[in-house]
Amino acid sequence: MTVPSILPLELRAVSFERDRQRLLKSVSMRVASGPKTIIMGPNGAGKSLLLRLCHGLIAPSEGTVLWHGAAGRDPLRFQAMVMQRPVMLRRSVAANIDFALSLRRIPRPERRQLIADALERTGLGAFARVPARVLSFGEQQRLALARSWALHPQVLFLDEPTANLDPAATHVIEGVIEAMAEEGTKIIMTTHDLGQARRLADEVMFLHRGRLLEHAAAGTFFAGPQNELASAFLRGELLWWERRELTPPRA
Amino acid sequence: MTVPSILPLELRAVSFERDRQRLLKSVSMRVASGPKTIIMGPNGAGKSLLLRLCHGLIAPSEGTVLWHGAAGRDPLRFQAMVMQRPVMLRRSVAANIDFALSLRRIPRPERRQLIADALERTGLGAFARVPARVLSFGEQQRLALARSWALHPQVLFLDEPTANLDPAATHVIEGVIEAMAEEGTKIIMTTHDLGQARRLADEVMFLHRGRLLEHAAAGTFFAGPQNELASAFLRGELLWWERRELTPPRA
Amino acid sequence: DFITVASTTSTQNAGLFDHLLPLFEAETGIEVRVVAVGTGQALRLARNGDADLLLVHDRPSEEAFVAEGYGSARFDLMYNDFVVVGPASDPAGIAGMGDAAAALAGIAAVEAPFVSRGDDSGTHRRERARWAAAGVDPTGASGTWYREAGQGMGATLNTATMMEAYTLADRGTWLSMRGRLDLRILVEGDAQLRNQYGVTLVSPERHPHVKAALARRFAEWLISPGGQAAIDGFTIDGERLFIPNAN
Amino acid sequence: MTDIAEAFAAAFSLVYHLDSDLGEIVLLSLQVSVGAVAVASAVGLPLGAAVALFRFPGRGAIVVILNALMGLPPVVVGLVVYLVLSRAGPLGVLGLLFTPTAMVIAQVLLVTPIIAALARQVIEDLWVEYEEQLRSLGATPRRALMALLWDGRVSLLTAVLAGFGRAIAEVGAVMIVGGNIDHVTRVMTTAIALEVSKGDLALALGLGIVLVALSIAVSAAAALLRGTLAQGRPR
Amino acid sequence: MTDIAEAFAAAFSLVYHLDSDLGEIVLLSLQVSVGAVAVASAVGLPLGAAVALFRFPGRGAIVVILNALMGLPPVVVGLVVYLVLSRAGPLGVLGLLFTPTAMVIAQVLLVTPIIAALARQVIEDLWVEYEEQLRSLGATPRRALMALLWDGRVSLLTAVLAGFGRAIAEVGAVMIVGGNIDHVTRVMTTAIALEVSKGDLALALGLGIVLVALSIAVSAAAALLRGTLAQGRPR
Ligand SMILES: Nc1ncnc2c1ncn2[C@@H]1O[C@H](COP(=O)(O)OP(=O)(O)OP(=O)(O)O)[C@@H](O)[C@H]1O
Ligand SMILES: Nc1ncnc2c1ncn2[C@@H]1O[C@H](COP(=O)(O)OP(=O)(O)OP(=O)(O)O)[C@@H](O)[C@H]1O
Ligand SMILES: [Mg+2]
Ligand SMILES: [Mg+2]
Repeated sequence: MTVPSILPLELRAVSFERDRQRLLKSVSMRVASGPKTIIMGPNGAGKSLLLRLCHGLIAPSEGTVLWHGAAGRDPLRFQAMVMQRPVMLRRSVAANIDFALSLRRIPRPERRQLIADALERTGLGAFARVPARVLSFGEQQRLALARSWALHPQVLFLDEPTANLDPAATHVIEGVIEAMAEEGTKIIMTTHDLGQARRLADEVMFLHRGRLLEHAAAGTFFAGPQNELASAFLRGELLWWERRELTPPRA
Repeated sequence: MTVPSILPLELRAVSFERDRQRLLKSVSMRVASGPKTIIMGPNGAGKSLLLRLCHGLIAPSEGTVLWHGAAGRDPLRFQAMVMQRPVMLRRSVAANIDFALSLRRIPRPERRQLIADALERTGLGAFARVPARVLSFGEQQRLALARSWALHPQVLFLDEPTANLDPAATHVIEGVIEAMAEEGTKIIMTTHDLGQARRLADEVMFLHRGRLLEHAAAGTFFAGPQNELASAFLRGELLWWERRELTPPRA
Repeated sequence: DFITVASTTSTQNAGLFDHLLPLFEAETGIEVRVVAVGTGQALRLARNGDADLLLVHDRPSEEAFVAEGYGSARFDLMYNDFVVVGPASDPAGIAGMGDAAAALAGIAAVEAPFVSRGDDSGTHRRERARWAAAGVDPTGASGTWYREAGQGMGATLNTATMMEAYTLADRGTWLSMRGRLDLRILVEGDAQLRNQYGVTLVSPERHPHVKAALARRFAEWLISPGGQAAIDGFTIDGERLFIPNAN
Repeated sequence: MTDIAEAFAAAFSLVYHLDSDLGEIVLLSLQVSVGAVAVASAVGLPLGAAVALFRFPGRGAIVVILNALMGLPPVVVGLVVYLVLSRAGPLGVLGLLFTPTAMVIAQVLLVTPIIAALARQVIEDLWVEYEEQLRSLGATPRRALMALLWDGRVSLLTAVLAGFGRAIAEVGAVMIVGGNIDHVTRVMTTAIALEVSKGDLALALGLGIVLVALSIAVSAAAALLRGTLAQGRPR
Repeated sequence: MTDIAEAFAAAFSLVYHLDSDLGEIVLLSLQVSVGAVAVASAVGLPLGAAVALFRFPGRGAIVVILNALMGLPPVVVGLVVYLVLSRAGPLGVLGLLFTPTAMVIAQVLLVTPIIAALARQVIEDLWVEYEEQLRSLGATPRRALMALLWDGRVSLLTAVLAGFGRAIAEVGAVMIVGGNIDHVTRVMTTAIALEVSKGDLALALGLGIVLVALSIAVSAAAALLRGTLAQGRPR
């Protein structure tokens, strides 16, 4: 890669508030190029908020988000994100990717090939002319990944990108993610699929109620997290239930 | 249950077309009370379409959907559905459930207790006053289940209800589903989580490219499906990829 | 080539221009564009230099217009008269009276409904003058029996029909509308009700762009024997609307 | 441009000396327009929502006509109401002509299609998202309609404001059916038209400035209401 | 009600005998209103979208004012344009007064706020859904704006139709700046007003019926366009 990387990314004591509620609480972290970072945590922990904050879609209420390698460039231009609920423009599948590419000023002739490649990689080749909004949700999620893939970003944020995918598609998309990582794209991803986390993670961040409780190498983390809540999470225990006794896990 | 059941449900050679494409192709099936029915199949197979068709949200282009026990009653009144992307009304979490209950003419005093119970069961007790649309997607999915649970339907359709849930929540929600089934609610559900299918299914339907290829008892199906594509699916093979050779599964 | 004439609505509504303009245009090839508005607005247009010629019926303000240097000349053109019209029931009993002021006083005495133009038009000014002559100030009763419509003559006549009220109308509009009105003429022939129309040339000294020469040709045509004959020949249902009186 | 300076001076002095005449006219303007918009909303919002929701033969034609009726000419509406309310007309016995009630009736006819057509679009957009969920919950058409009107309340407010804008600015219809009678049916717009025909442009413009200020006040009140309504919507 | 029967007879005979006068008036009405709406859309749609997209101090006030300007009184707009275009005014030398161009200018001023205010609401609703996705893709404000205008095209068409409705039905402004000059600036609405002031209500109503028919034709054309535009939207 000839373009210098915008990484490392650093968050310094970042908090995020809405309606007088602290949804992210003084999160500090640093991620560098290379290892695939997986963010885990229960529903409502703040994973999506954290990704959106890193990606620059929302601004922290306190603290700072730093891209150390940006060197005056707009860091957003070197990132892409697959949202938990991707938004499809009211256009065809191909036009959705074309729009994204045109925003990065990729010349029209080049785009055609990129679009075809991206659709092929995600198994959507047959859908190029279909309006994106009639796709099944699994297909939409794959289209969102195809759109991000075509941009060849330095950093790719993925918010539960395989939540609606069938097992085989999940497998292939994991392959695409691995391949992108090998080509130098930094992966920062959330997932609820523990198996997937084990397969993909090089390092893990564990989030709970807006706090970053652990940030460790994958091996260390899965072997046995330092944090008690994290290990409870790995054991499949309920961390967010209000009154545990009312809803016991089945015997 | 004093009210007679609307089941069994029968589909006779049902097809569904859009834009001159046959998306469901002559599906015939019969499901009775009791066993939990799990529908499986790759992305874009038509699972969501099939559920919406059974539930009466879309009308078949050909064939008929019959509720044999309906006996002149409106079958929709005895069903509920958790959609793949649940729609949250622009109101508070509690008001979302309250609205659903009011539609079933449940008197206001009874509703309060039902709402509290439903929120408790799905771990949303603390969110009653929060606008439903700011919930995390996992929380929204749980709210949709809570809303359906509060209606105590005879038949409950679930479209990948745990796709966005953390492992522990998935576990609890599976418990809620089991409990409902035990109380007499017929469960018809799609999932991409093979483990979940094995845990919950009493009978399995396998859908591929709009065709119902297999409908069997869970034991039989997981032991080894009759249909070749179904067994390929269980082995995690790609069924929908266009040109297999371009995207080989990772070694 | 064209000129713009600012005129009152009464002349246009009566259809006078539809009768005159084709004749003039055939003779001279000059197109005449008529902007028909209230008298006050017509004067205002001319004052701003937005019209080349003024054709209205309020002599004092026309003369003031010339005196202030906005107009270069004014000519008498034609006249008709105002009439007091009202419902057949005639609650004030004014039918056949020859003195408009006395008739108004009679109306005020029984507080019979009266609709006024209320728009400061030539007609309205004449009405006010007759009230003054009658020694009555009806504006104190505005909103009760005295109703200021603030509209054109046609609308005011319609309003009077609906309210079974009296009003002062110019004969041209009355003639062109009477078939649709449930009113009749009760007072006419008062010398004080004469309604004189004049043409005024807008001065090119104030507004150099004004098409003074063309406008003068139209004015001269209007007051020429040919133009006067054309005005004389304009009738509705056989009745003459305007009596030419250029000198 | 001295006229425009004069106009602002006139507007200022009108408001400063706030005479009871101006107050009366302003009040009547508000009464008539707010009344008409209230009635038009009560009819137009459910009507627009119903057209958005229901599929029936001829629906396309109804949408076309609703959209076209946004361009109903005030003078024509005024005339029709005039003919109906006139002595010779079918409702002449009610004696409503040249009363504020007649003005409200005319404006209701003008404004209802605007509110209905805009509401149809808003509700139709929302219905794309809500349809299956509401049907799944077993909402009757009536309940679905109410839920959509409530959930679309913020956008619908803009539709209502568009209707109010038409009503408060409109002169053709109220002139014909109201008659612009001083102290009885004179409103801001008919007063402005009168001053124009008198040639008193500065006073006309001054009244116009007061009228625009009035519209801004109403719109600001709606913004406050919007703030309250928006509770329960994200962001 | 004989008047109304007469009116339909008049409308029918007007159309049946379609004389060149009526044709001329209809054509000019369309030219002026379509021209004005075209300009107003070119300005109002991006303007509304920009207000929807950008957060800046005073934005709330701009929204309030845009909504209020939907109620801009035509007579006042006509006056202001008159004062500017009058020989005594700053642009008097252009000699535009009492021309169709002047009418278009006045209508643009009237219609632009309507289209902008309605477009703001449409785009704002869409922006809630699109904002993060478009920003994530790195859309510049200009590109985001264009994408929103394109994706909101079906709803925006209704906003444009609302503007057209105002333009085609409007009489106050075009009367003042056009002067209702026969064969030059006479349009449907001013012709109707003239017949009303002459007291020929049946002919006025007949013209009104023709005008409404014209609006329906335009609205139907828009519906066809909508059908084409809707391609690529779900359903
Ligand atoms: N705009 C907002 N206003 C108020 N609360 C919010 C807002 N956005 C998010 N929240 C709350 O913040 C919490 C974290 O949300 P977030 O979407 O980041 O969760 P998550 O970790 O991604 O959960 P999931 O696994 O369900 O996707 C949730 O409880 C949610 O209700
Ligand atoms: N309105 C429509 N018009 C055209 N095609 C449609 C429409 N709705 C659905 N489809 C197509 O029908 C197919 C089946 O869709 P469906 O949503 O039922 O898939 P699914 O089995 O639920 O997939 P997933 O696992 O991704 O949720 C998809 O390929 C989709 O593109
Ligand atoms: Mg999330
Ligand atoms: Mg699906």
